[in-house]
Amino acid sequence: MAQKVAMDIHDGAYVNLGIGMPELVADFIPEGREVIYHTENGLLGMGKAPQPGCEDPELINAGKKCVTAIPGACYFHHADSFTMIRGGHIDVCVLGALQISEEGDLANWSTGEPGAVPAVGGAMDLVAGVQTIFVITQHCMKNGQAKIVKQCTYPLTGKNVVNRIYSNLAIIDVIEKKLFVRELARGVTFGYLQKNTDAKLFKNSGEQL
Amino acid sequence: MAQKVAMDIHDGAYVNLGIGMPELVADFIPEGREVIYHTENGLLGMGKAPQPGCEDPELINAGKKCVTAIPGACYFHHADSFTMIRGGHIDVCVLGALQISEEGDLANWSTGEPGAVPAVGGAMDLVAGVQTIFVITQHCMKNGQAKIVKQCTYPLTGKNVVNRIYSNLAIIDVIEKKLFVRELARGVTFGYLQKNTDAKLFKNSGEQL
Amino acid sequence: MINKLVKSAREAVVDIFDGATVMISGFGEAGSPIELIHALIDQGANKLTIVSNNTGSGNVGLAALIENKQVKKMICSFPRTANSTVFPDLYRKGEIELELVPQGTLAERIRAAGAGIPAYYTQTSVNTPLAQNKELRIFNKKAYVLEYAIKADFSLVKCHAADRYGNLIYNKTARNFGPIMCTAAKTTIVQARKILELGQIDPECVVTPGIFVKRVVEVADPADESKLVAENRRYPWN
Amino acid sequence: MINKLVKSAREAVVDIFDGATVMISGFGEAGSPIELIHALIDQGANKLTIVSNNTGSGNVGLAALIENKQVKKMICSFPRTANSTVFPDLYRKGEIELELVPQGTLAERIRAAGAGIPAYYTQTSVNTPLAQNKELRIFNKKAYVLEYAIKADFSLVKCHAADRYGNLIYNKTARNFGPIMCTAAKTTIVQARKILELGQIDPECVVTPGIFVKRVVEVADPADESKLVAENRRYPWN
Repeated sequence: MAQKVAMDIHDGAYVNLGIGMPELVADFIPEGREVIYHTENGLLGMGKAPQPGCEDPELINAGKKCVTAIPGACYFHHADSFTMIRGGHIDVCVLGALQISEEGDLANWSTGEPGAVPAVGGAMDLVAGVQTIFVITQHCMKNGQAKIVKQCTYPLTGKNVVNRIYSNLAIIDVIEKKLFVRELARGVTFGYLQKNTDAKLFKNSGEQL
Repeated sequence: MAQKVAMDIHDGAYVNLGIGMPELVADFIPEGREVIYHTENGLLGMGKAPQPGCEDPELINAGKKCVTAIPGACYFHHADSFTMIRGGHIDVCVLGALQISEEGDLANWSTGEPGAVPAVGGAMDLVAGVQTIFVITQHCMKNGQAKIVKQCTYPLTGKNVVNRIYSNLAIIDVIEKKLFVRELARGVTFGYLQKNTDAKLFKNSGEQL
Repeated sequence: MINKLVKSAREAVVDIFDGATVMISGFGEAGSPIELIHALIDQGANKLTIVSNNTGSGNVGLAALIENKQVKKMICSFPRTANSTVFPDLYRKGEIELELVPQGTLAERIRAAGAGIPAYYTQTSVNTPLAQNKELRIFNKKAYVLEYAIKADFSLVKCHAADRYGNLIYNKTARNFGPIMCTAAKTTIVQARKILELGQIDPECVVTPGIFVKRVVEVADPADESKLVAENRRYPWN
Repeated sequence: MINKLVKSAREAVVDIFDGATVMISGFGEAGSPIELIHALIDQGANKLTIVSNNTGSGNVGLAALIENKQVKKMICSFPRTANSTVFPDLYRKGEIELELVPQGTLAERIRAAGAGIPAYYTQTSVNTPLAQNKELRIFNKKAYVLEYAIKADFSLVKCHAADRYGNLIYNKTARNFGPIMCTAAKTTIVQARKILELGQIDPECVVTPGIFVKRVVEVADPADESKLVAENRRYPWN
């Protein structure tokens, strides 16, 4: 999945990668493409993980892991960092998901359980401000329940914000509040995909599955 | 007048001096006081005029004159500069005036004449944001007309913004929308002062002149 | 003469009062002014409202301040991290309040306070539970929420180096909330690894102009929070 | 590969279209991208809305652009200076529009556009003629006016040095409106005295991160506007 996302990130893109699976995308960017990574805690030009022993606790990413900075990087404060996000200057953000609705609504910050401590971080700013939102996710929950649904039941991160979903079963575009299957994973049929999806899916031809 | 203003600027103050007469204040700061000058075009820690031949057209003040920077100075962009002003971080601003009303309204940016090209610069931001506004002015216009009036007839820069007026005749405080005479210039009587002032003046005792 | 240097962290935080709103810089441990926080624990002010991106980890720094029951309310974007148990436990017991704010909105509300802007509009959080009770307004056919400035009585900030005017530079991503928090408090208190002479910081590279800073204390060798957490240390020191 | 460097000022401004909104950095001549402005004169786009603090002086740079009748409207805080006659003359004849904006409001409206903020409130201009027709609102018993973001199609900016990513540093008070204008335009075009290798600009001292910049052209020895004015030069060159 991370590799599929990486193929769709153009040369020269400014990219913010969410915590977890999205971070893997950086490892798959095709050679010859120069992509600049933004981390919302104040670094543009984030590089690879540091060599063991070279970690600097004051050089971290949004997931609070130690990182490095590439030549041509720069540091800035939080208001300037979210100027980049809110102002529409970041080209692509890759995020995880709890649920995605057929209209491109995203829920990824809270299961809304009573007793849970809510934590939102920068997710709402990212989906509101970044031009293209890619979601990378397992197609279903561990218990087999669909993540791609008619309407999100978890609290929303943003409405009509997702542009493309990369799951283990398919790549799905959200276009004008409808889900179009762009690519099926090897061995996956349209029927199987729809069976594992609560929302209506369309073929790229516009035909409903 | 500039000297009187200078005496009232405390050690450690952050000060913005308007173009013209206010600029002279810097020459009279008593020894031992360290005052930091802000110029809204992006310098905190403005120093004296440069030696002839050492002018840098990229190091200027708000009046577009060449200046210098002291050790401990810093440069910043316009939004950060007006954060200092609008955010209430500058202690004192010294400005010129066309008219001041008895309630402390200031008019200093336009005579409102038809055909005049209006220009406001940073004056409205300064009077809205700086904590203490000192006005330094001739008490009357060249034709003898009063500048300190019941109500300004020129377009306002700000309402209820002036804290103290330094004129060639007196120093006058604006307190709770009334004018209290703090100090008379040598040889000036209360009677003479009131005669040259259209607004009501009060003695510091509260007695009306 | 302007001299914002004070001798000790204790002296720097002496006037923080009960019920004050205090901003604390840092994103996780990076940029967290741990020695100033510990001085605030010793000082004892309580019923504080703390504005900080996280809630600390382990039982040191911000987590220790919370554990010491000095905090009435947290305003933050992410109140739990790998090693944070103090805030989550108190929160579940209903013993501490939480105002959850999206990270960029938190930053901009702080910046607005410093810049004399009482309120502004943003798309962030529209159509989410965090926009409940917020005023909506349409600009150019898009919906935005009104967000208000967050002002503080005090800011506690960690930086890399400072001079006696209070000019500051930071280290890498430890910069984060420091510069904007410096602008948003009546009294900004800074801990710096190094004190430099006036002019030693390049005037083109000053990040926080001294006008935003009231007091600076040198802490040459600040504690490494993650090490303390790994060693199960707690403050006051166990 | 990312390479924002272009060969000439001519190439840099080639796509500026009739009717575009163009921001031009500078406070007086300090920071004014005179070579880019001259390239825009050669290019010929007209009916432009120009956002700039002043209106230029003499008959070069911004004043020459106005004199060449390419500007429909100026948005600025101070449209006249010691040596400006071009704008005042056209304005008195009713041949050019003016939106007069207080300087700090101009800066903040530009910054707001770059930061995705459609509107914000400020005390500046309340109770003055410049608040006429502006929406008023009371916060905490004080009156504020609503101010809207100013976006641009293009920004023309002068800086001191740049690298191929578009990271910029400036020189002294020539910084002024440059950094915020870089953030507020769809296409930001920069002239730099020097082009540096990646990494030669200290990452702690970058003023404009490259993300805000589209094109950079080297102008090693930019013209000194006040000298040109003193010599009565005009552009196109007399």
